[in-house]
Amino acid sequence: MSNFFTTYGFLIVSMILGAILGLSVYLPLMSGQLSLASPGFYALGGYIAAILSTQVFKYTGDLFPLPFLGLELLLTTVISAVLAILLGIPVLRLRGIYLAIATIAFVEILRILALNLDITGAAVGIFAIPQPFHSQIEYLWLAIPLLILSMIFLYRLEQIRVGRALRAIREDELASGAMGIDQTYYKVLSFTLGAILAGLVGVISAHFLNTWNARQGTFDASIIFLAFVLIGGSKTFVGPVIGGMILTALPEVLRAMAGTSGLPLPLANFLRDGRLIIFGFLIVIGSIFYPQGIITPELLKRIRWKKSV
Amino acid sequence: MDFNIFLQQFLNGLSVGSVYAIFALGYTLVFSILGIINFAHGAIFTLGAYFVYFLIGGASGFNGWLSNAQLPFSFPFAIALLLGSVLAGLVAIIVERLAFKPLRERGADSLLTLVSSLGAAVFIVNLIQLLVGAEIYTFPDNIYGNLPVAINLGTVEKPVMVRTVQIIIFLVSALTLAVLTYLINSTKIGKALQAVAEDTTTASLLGINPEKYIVFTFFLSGFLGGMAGTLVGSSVSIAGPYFGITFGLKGLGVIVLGGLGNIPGAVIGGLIIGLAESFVPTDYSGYREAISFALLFIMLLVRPQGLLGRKRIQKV
Amino acid sequence: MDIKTPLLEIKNLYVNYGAIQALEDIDIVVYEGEIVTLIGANGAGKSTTLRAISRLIPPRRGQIVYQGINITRSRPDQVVRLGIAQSPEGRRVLARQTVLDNLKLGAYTRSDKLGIKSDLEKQFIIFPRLAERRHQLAGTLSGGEQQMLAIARAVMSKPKLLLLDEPSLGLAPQIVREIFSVIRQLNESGVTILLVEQNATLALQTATRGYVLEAGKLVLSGLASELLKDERVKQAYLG
Amino acid sequence: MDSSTPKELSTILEVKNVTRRFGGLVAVNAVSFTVEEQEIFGLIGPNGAGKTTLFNIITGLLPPSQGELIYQGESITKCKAYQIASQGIARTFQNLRLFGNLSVLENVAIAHHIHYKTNLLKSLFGLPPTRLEEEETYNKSKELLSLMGLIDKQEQLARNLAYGDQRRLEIARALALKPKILLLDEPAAGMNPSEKLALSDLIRQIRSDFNLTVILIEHHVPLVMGLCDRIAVLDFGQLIALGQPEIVKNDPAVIEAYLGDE
Amino acid sequence: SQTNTPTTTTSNTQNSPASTSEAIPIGIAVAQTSNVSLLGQEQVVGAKIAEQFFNQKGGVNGKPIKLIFQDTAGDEQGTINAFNTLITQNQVVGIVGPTLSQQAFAADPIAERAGVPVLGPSNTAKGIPQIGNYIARVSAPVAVVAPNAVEEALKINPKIKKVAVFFAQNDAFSKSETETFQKTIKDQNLELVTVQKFQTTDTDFQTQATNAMNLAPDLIIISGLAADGGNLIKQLRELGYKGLIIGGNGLNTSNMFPVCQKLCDGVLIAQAYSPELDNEINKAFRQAYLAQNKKEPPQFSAQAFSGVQVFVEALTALDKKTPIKSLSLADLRSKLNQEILAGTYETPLGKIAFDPEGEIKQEQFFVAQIKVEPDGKNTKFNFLK
Ligand SMILES: Nc1ncnc2c1ncn2[C@@H]1O[C@H](COP(=O)(O)OP(=O)(O)OP(=O)(O)O)[C@@H](O)[C@H]1O
Ligand SMILES: Nc1ncnc2c1ncn2[C@@H]1O[C@H](COP(=O)(O)OP(=O)(O)OP(=O)(O)O)[C@@H](O)[C@H]1O
Ligand SMILES: [Mg+2]
Ligand SMILES: [Mg+2]
Repeated sequence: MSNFFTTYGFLIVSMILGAILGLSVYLPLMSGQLSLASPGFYALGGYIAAILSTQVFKYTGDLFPLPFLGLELLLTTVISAVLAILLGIPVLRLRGIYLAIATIAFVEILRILALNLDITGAAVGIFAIPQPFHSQIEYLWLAIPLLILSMIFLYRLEQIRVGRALRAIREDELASGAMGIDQTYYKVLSFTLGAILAGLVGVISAHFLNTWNARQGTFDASIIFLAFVLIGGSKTFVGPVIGGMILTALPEVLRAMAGTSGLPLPLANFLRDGRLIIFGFLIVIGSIFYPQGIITPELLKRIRWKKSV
Repeated sequence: MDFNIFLQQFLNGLSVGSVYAIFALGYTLVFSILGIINFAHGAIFTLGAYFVYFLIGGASGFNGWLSNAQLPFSFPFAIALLLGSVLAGLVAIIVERLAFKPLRERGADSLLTLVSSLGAAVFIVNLIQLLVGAEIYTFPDNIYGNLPVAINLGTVEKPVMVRTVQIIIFLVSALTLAVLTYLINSTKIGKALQAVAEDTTTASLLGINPEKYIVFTFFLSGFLGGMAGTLVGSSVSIAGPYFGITFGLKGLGVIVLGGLGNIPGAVIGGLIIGLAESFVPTDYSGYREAISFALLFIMLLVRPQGLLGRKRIQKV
Repeated sequence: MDIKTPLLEIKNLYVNYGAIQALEDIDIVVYEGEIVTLIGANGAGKSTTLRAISRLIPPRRGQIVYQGINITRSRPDQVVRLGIAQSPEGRRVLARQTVLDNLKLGAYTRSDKLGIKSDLEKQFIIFPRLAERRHQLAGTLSGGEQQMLAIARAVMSKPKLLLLDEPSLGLAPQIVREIFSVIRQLNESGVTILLVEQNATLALQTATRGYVLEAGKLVLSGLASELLKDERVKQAYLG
Repeated sequence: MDSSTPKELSTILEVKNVTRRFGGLVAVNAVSFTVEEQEIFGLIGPNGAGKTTLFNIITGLLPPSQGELIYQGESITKCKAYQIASQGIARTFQNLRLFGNLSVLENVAIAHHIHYKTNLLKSLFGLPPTRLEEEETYNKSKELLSLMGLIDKQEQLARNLAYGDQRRLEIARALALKPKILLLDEPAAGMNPSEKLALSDLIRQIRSDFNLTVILIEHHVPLVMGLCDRIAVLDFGQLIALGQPEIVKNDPAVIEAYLGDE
Repeated sequence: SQTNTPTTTTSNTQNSPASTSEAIPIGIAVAQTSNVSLLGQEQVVGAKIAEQFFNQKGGVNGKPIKLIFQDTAGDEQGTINAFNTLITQNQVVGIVGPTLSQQAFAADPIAERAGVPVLGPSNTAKGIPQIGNYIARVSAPVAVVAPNAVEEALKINPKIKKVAVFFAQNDAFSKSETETFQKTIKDQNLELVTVQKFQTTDTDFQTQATNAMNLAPDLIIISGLAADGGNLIKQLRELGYKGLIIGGNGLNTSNMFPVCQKLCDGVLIAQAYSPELDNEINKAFRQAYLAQNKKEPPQFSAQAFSGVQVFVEALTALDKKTPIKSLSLADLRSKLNQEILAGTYETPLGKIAFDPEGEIKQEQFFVAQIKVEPDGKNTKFNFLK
């Protein structure tokens, strides 16, 4: 078992972080805003943590003190929120694919900045980021509470007035205005909450990955995060959580499958060399068979109903 | 600025821009009909270049399952270009049938096609890698016959050089633009395409078979993509399976700048970004990449419909 | 007029939306040269019937036969080519195209340039409003203007059978009268018409025969003049 | 508004010289009228006369090119749509704008939104007052659905309703805002004559039960004439007549432009 | 044909149970997919040649080695996953990898914590061996390789004054290398007229090229990778640049030849490896490579080969002192690490050893000039140094 955790500890934590990143894309999507800015805030959070922990905080001892980590999280929350509001107010007037592209542009501009600035370590990035834990699996102490808190938050959010307002905007922005809903306020709200979540995951990831550079949080990531939500299901928060976990684990599951002994040789070869071919294929298949995502509100209802019977 | 230098940079901008434009034409075409971005376009662009490479008799390298393979026959470049582009068009149709049509029929969130087309792109790119490796493939330098590699538009002392391949790319984009514009604006096919673009159900009530037009659009887009991939590949070589994917992101910028789904917009957008990049001061060359995105960002805030796009009216 | 040849026959038609049964065992015959009207309360299944004929939704059971051809499995565009046009519920004009382009697209299946041109002029004479607005984007038309466009567009395909889903919806009273006279004219010029209409009085005054739908089932049918006098119809639909 | 001060004027809405152009087209041309509290005010006119455009201006979806709107003594010309809605002006849409992928019940519940102001944090923690609020929201929504005869369909997605039912749902949703003015854009379109009669009774009932003012666009002349206290007639954007139904009905200009002679 | 496929050969060994119980597992974690795989694939080839070569020579005192490949897929997450799998599941004694420095910064600390020796085959950025005791590299840091080329250029053309520098700003390796080049230019009292940045994904360099050419440089130095570097050279030449060009270590691959073809002629390349190096092992390596791939072995293959070689020889030495069988895996790994750092190795890269931190001590560096035969077909490196 301990062997399992050392091999897959990293993956398990990655899956949880993937789930949270899924939520960070899901939040703006609740109000119909297809924002792909999450990787940008993720990168930002990572840089904040990397810079603070390698250049600002001084500490003695073997492990990076958790209070410092808390400080990084706090600071990232504030910076992400401020940036998200400043960015959100002009950008969220855009709709659909236009918004998506504007946010991609934002992410790219951040990336180029990181490549050109000294403080971000240019292409090499920042390395030797200190560790708050002895082993990777212990990062669960951070990741799980963050996931659970976000899930409770979203669970409640979907039940209440605010959630309904977000859904109304998603359905028909114009009509929602005529129903007295202040679209700008709610759109910026959901965008900001998503940005904060992404930033927080960035902080954890920077420590978790030992290093941070401009390859973290790029355009590819934007689309992968979006896939978390859409394949998982974009109508309930459970969707992105499941989607984030499955899609993060998928390439590694394929790796493990390729390693199982007793497979016929060509198949084993294909599983290994064609890992990403299969990944691509599964994404297409997943989209076809779960056009509404794997988890839908109806499915949840059915499950709940079965339980209560 | 010295006029010759200015002219040189201007021509550079046009030539870089025409590469963006030729990529973006097929990209924006699909958007104009289905209102969705086809992320697999970059992969089909790449694939077209590989097809033509093999059709003119090229051999594969050593790093793939098809190591050291070669077709038993070969075609002249012009014919290979045509055939390769047709093959790319057929692949585009397959992508449409597998990754787009089922979603359309099942009434999926249209965003999901972003994801499924990305899946198709991942699939194609990695299949290429598995088969022919990540090596760089290059077209022989005699494919354009005896044309000089570059033409001097200036004097001997003050040269203004333009690479011939780039001129070809520029001309082909201009020609493609003209043909597409005519097709869409002045023919019955174009009108029907626009009807399909707006509402497939209504189109079918008018006797239009939307599926036929969607397939046609994908074929055309794949054909143009394949051709573009070959031409660009002949200019800068096929730098591995990710070759076309790297254009995808900037291509997105290009088509939004010009106006999403707007055919001339794709060309104008490409040229503008090319020009803007070529006039970045030397000291800021590190920020060149950011230029297209900064332009795009500002454009979206000021005029979201793009330079040539028409504002979407919404009557209540 | 020979009204003995059935142009359209709907036999034993069932249509479902998921679990909801919208039509149950519907049998309708439309003879060549008739105006047949379909009336019924909200949600009775009138629009569903027209959608099924245009093949916009697949029937669960039953048959639709047009001019002796079974079109139950055809595609919508094939149905149009066979000569069935529909002016649908909700108008569905192509919002981003001009009035003129909408009308031209109505004639998509035709290739007689001259005929198209003269038909276009005819529409503009019937609906002068559309002539005025021929270069306006259809999406910016007023509700009634869109309704006129939807009807004119359906007529542009020169159909043998015209399906009209509430053509009077949202039209000013004067225009409603005009529309109904247009319907009669069209019919006289040889177009068979299947009319769904809330204004049951007017519909029954115009039609040869009528069918009454209730909750997805046919409850009554007969000559229009007789339905007009029927107590049940009077009470439920004529107000 | 301070309701304790005695109001002598019962004018609730004043449309002052409102004009709206689209390019060269003048869709609404210098229109002025006032609407009194608790009246049912009809707005009629030929197709394309500018009725819907005027509704859009009143509800803040379109800014007027010129002119002013006074609601309860204050100008709302510059207000955004959501502000106007939350001040008590609700509407239905001629080309239905329901939240199609949400259930019928949710469509109505959403409109209750503006009446509860517990903040995000409190409601997130599900404190008792919010629980109550939520319950109340759904109870009231169901009441409205029963009133409109849609209670059986509360679980269905709005877009799956038949056309006439969608119109009713539009009204229920607008009522949930507890408006002072209700703007109805062709509410009876797609209903048969007996349904129209029932609707007209319902509108009267709503007016007295909810104490509200109704402005109504409708092409069904008997309904308008029987229901409205006063009627304004638009033609080519201009106000060509205003007054009690009998007067308007017999106005030659109105007959010429709209009614035609039967 | 199938046998040429690098990936097939491993699976042969990996899946045949006969060798599994016996063979000593060594991990290879390089980028076999993603756009880094152009480099990773060369490393796979080099490592496989090593596996075959040393097993034929009797492996580790009779025991064969078995290479286990785990794809790092070009990103940090993938690399960490590959390392984790190798360390705990495949139970390797040590790892050769990863391909890029950025990924080394992510994954090496994992191996360090687990006490598994790592040899970086191509990680040239500053700070890699300093990650920890278990981390060493067989790739010389750029700072050592680069200056040689500038000296050679000055020998060819002593009149060089103005230098233009190009580098790929999104590539860690190129970024470090250009700093060394720029420092060398200063040290040699040359004038640095411009620094032009580009991205490894760029294909069109006309703007940068003409920008630089307007300043009339006598020498252009490029730090980039094969495709972009090749295109840059090609476009410089096509646009009429006549002066000398120095390519950095990233251009040290025959992968570049197809890109610039004839126009590669005359380019100087700083190298950490030369196919012409005259020692037994390199001859054997070169021969094997040529037989399989019909072209000269690139540096990345040679370095991967050397990485495996270091493991094999250190294991052999260790086994002689304490039989490997008698050691627990943890002991084996830590003893092996000491043994690696202590030894000297005669490799295709020449004689190499390590300093106590794990930095490579390489004796020979090379500068080659690319020579293209007039027919434009045959291209090779001519070694100047
Ligand atoms: N897309 C759909 N999904 C589910 N149910 C639907 C759908 N469309 C219609 N229905 C249901 O089918 C039944 C018949 O609807 P239809 O639109 O045919 O009625 P109709 O007679 O045209 O009514 P109206 O006069 O209001 O237009 C209704 O109960 C409606 O709720
Ligand atoms: N966005 C717009 N752009 C251009 N013209 C417009 C726009 N919106 C409305 N119009 C025009 O303004 C006029 C008034 O439209 P409006 O929708 O107000 O008419 P209406 O009185 O509601 O008619 P109906 O009874 O047919 O619904 C129409 O002729 C319409 O074509
Ligand atoms: Mg209907
Ligand atoms: Mg209207």
